[in-house]
Amino acid sequence: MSATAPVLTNLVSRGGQPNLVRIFAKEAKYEFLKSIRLPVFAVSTILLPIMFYVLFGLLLNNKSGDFPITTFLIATYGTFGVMGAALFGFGVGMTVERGQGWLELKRASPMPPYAYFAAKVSTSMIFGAIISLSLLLIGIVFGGVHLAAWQMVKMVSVLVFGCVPFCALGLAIGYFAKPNSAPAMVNLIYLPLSFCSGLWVPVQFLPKTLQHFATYLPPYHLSQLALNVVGIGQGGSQWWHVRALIGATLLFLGIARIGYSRDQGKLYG
Amino acid sequence: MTAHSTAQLESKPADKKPGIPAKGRRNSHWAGYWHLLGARLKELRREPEVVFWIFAFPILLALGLGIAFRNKPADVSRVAVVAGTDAENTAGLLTNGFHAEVLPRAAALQAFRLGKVDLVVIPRSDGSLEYEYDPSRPESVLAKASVNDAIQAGSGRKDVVPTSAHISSEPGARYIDFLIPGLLGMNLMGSGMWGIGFALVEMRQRKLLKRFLATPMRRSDFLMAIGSSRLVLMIVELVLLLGFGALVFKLPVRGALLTILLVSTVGALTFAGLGLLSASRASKIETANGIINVVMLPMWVFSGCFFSYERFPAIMQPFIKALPLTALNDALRSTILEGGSLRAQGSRLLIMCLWGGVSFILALKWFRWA
Amino acid sequence: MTVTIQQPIRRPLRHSDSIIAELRGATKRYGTTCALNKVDFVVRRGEIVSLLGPNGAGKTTAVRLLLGLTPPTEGMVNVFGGDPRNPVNRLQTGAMLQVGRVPETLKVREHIDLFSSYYANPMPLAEVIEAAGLKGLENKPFGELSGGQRQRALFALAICGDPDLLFLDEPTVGLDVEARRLLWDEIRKLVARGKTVLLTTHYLQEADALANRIVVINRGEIVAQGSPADIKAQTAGRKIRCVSRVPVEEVRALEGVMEVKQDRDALEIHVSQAEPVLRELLARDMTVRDLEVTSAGLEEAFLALTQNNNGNSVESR
Amino acid sequence: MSVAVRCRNLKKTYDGKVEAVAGLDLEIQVGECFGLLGPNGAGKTTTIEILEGLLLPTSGEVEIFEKKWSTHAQELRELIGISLQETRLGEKLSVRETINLFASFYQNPRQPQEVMEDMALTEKADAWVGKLSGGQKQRLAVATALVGNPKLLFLDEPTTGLDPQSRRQLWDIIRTFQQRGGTVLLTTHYMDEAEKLCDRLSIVDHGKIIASGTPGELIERTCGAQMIEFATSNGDATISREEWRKLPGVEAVHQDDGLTVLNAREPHATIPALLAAVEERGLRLDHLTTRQASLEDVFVQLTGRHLREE
Repeated sequence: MSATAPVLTNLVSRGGQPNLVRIFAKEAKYEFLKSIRLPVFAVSTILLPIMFYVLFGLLLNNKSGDFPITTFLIATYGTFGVMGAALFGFGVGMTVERGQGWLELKRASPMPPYAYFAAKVSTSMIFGAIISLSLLLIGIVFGGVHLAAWQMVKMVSVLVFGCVPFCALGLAIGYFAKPNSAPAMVNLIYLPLSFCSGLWVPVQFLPKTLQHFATYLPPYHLSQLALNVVGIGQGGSQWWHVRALIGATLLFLGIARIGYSRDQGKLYG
Repeated sequence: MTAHSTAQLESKPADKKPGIPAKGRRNSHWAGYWHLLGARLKELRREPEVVFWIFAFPILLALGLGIAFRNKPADVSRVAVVAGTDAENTAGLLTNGFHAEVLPRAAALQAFRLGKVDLVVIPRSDGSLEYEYDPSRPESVLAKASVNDAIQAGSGRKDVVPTSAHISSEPGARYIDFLIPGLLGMNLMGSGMWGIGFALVEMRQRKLLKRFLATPMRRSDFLMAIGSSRLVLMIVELVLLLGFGALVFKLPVRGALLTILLVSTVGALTFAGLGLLSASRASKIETANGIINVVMLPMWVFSGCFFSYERFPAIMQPFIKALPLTALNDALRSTILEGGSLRAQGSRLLIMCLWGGVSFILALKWFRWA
Repeated sequence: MTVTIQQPIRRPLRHSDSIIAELRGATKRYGTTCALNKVDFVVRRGEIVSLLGPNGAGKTTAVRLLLGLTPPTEGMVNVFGGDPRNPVNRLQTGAMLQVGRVPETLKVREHIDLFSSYYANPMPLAEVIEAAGLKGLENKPFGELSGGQRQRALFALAICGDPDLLFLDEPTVGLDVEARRLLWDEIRKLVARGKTVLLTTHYLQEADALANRIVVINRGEIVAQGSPADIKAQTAGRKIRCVSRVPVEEVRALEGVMEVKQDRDALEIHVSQAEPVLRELLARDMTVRDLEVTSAGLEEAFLALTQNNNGNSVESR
Repeated sequence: MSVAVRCRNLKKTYDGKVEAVAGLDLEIQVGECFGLLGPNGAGKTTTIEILEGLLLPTSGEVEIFEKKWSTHAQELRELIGISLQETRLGEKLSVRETINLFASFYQNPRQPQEVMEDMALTEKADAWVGKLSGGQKQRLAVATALVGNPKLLFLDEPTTGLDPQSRRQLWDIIRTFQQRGGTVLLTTHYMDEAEKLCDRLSIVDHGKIIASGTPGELIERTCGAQMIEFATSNGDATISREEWRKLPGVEAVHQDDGLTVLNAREPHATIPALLAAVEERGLRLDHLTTRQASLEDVFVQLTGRHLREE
């Protein structure tokens, strides 16, 4: 700012700073409430993976061989659910709020911008936790899943923190999609990605080439990380999966960044 | 487009009849229908997302998967031989067309459980071999048979009937041939459900339906225009995907074009009906989105777009076969790949018509304009 | 009969010289369109400044600059001595913007609670509810509010942090007469407590009723600013309204007549000076009735200042 | 003169509970511009939608040009043009295409070109609706109402959110339509607009008409001719509303933003008395204005100053 400006810093007198922790907490709390009260969101993100698990893991499990299918599916449907929560929360939720001017109003308030994103990420994490814990519970009670306590903790943490790359992907979609086309766009990315990464049908049952293709997809790596916790992954090294996920996150953030600048240049009424 | 030019024709001053003010024009009976159809098609054409997801995306998907699966080498069966007395010997017989490794017993069984190997060969101390395989996995069954052949032949078995084999990669039997009709079916479902369900709910949310209702527009014209716009789009989808498949992947189109067109039309109308039903009451696009997902997702998974639904357990088969997308996919594969006749598709067409008809009737009953 | 002893009272400015927000030589271009061109503009403590202009004149851009939502292409933006793009410098501002859709599942009280948390010293919830006229609606989800209620809820979000500077973008659109007047009262109360308000509106009566100072923007430039009386004075002339038998053409030909409009059975005559025209009119038609002479209102002034903006005004006769 | 709109004892109850319209009578003559005013939630939009044939009344009779919706719906739709609150037309169609589309629904529409000229939309004929400004969109909404060559126009808050230029253009359009013999039913929250445009109007509150007449009549009847606004200071001793009410010629008193407002039929009698009263109490008069009462004053007086919750 130019030094000649009549700077009135003394006007900033009342009170100090708002409590950052409180802002984050409230933002997260209301973001969560907002999502959970939207039946469509809650149903499609929480119930869908659970429904799939019950269907494929419990009811239609023909118990062939001694492949630990019920344990396996906790990891893959967990990944599926976490991914859905993140993609819909960011990709659809943010697009709608952005397109209609709500995000603009928030940006005009003194809200620290990161609070908004942090709240959305933590909401995705909470949904991830709810999904993976429900799957575990159902698996243990009805599916004969036996896991050590540390394995459960580790698997849930992997899934909960694994939402980050998908939040980044959702963010990228959020800056490019229009409010009305966002749901369609998210679905068309979400569903093929889940399928090709072996979240519905175990990846080793997919055609060979698709198995190879899967290694380029982030959901594959997250599901493998979760599977490795119980020792039934495909055997790639932990680091390889983690690096792949970090790489994907950075790539999506880069795309989001381009979308953000593009968005800034647009004329508003 | 045809509708476009008709619409323009309509807007020319019509012949003057007595009693009609010279300024005004007189609209023909079908003017409303043609204009609605023209408007709908223009809106679709001007929506880049629609163009991408309906036309470009399936082609990209076909291209990606098609290239990925083209010219794939004959499957190499992965076999684990449990370490033991005869292990090295046995593995030595499995060099041609197999990937065999010698593993300790526990590791071998673990690898088998995880699907890393298709078959475990356990040499017994008495010189015989034990195969550990999973009858529910086709590649496992295949591995057992071919490993057995290789070992028997390697150990000096003489075949009573001399045979020779050659690998078939003829058009018509490859994955891409299976895939393209599946993509077409999936696309017809997706664009029907989204293109109609979503569009109607959006119009309702914008209060545009209410605005139309306050004009002398006939409701049947409106619904017919929406339906016909689907058919126009369907023809474009059909020509694009089949043309693409035929040109790039030499997809054999063995059935009569008219039969294929008829099957697609029934499919498109079925999903138009389901789309209309999904949109009959929802007033917010979020709700419509949820409903459409709930309807589409099971079919996405079960109806055999990407892989055969035969892989699902037998108890599920009746349920899967009753789904409209299964019927559409089967009918499309049968007509396109096998040249099946329209009559042969009777039961499948019946399933689709039932779904479409029932949902259309329910939709008309429940539909809310305002 | 019109007796006027004094201009309507307006609160005296307290710190008349303390500028709390300003644009200096601010230019904003979006691609090739220039939305604002070298605009200088200040808001002083305790003022209600009204930003007027036709659609697309650059009002929204000016507000977006001051809110830090977008950087200027050239020039400087200063709010409370800092760049508003830094959220810390917005701790004392509140904004009410045009929002197409709001997160519908959160309740009114929850939205207010959330926005209050952004500020260091927010107002108590009960006070916010009271001030925005939302009593009884605290537990309603946003999605179930009517248009007017939603507008009031957005106002609540703007004031809940007890900010010193308030941006109100068309705050009374869609409000009925009562709700509008209630909101005006609240705005006046805020200013009485030393707050500053920047208001944009299309409803000129609102600017006239509230503002100390009016800034008229047209095509990205400031074309006039001053008190409402100053602005009105910029368009010379008065308006005569009467029912008369004199034909419109004849009236139009009278000396000093600028424009004549037939408004149903009455004539609306814009003149530079009222007396000579009146005398002439009465001489030609003794039956003139429902006679009314007024000075040009803010609306006339505004229209004159921003003339030819749309370029396709419709002739009435 | 014949009757364009007539309704008797109109009632509409939602979900058997909320009574949006509670026995409403209207009669609009052909050629009139009729205003329906009232606070938000008073039942205006419900009434209009019933008259437009979009909603069924719970009870009561509606006749448009002496025909009923139940028997002559198609015919009546040819005769009316409407602009709803907040309709968002398809954004990817051009202005011309949108008007053409609406024209195609009617048997004898007007020439779209001519309507566009009337609405000053010719320049924007090929622009997509999504790219129009608020005023242009609103004019397009009215254009779609006019293109069917209607005899009766329903406009529900047509000028909300418009800038003054666009507002005036719309007023001119409405007047032109009226001059050609059309009938208009209008709702608005802007009282200056109602005063300017409407030949007659009704004020609705709680689903009932609480006053009707020409703007002049209503002002005269409710507020008297003049409003005297004043403010006093130095007042330990304040004067209560009741005492002001006792001044000669005062019909009503209310307070607004520190100002006291008197409705007076004879200001020449009231003002001297007012000055005397102020002097007597040792108050100082800070401000005094007299002005003609406006429709807004009428409205405030009749509908009170409380907010209602829908």
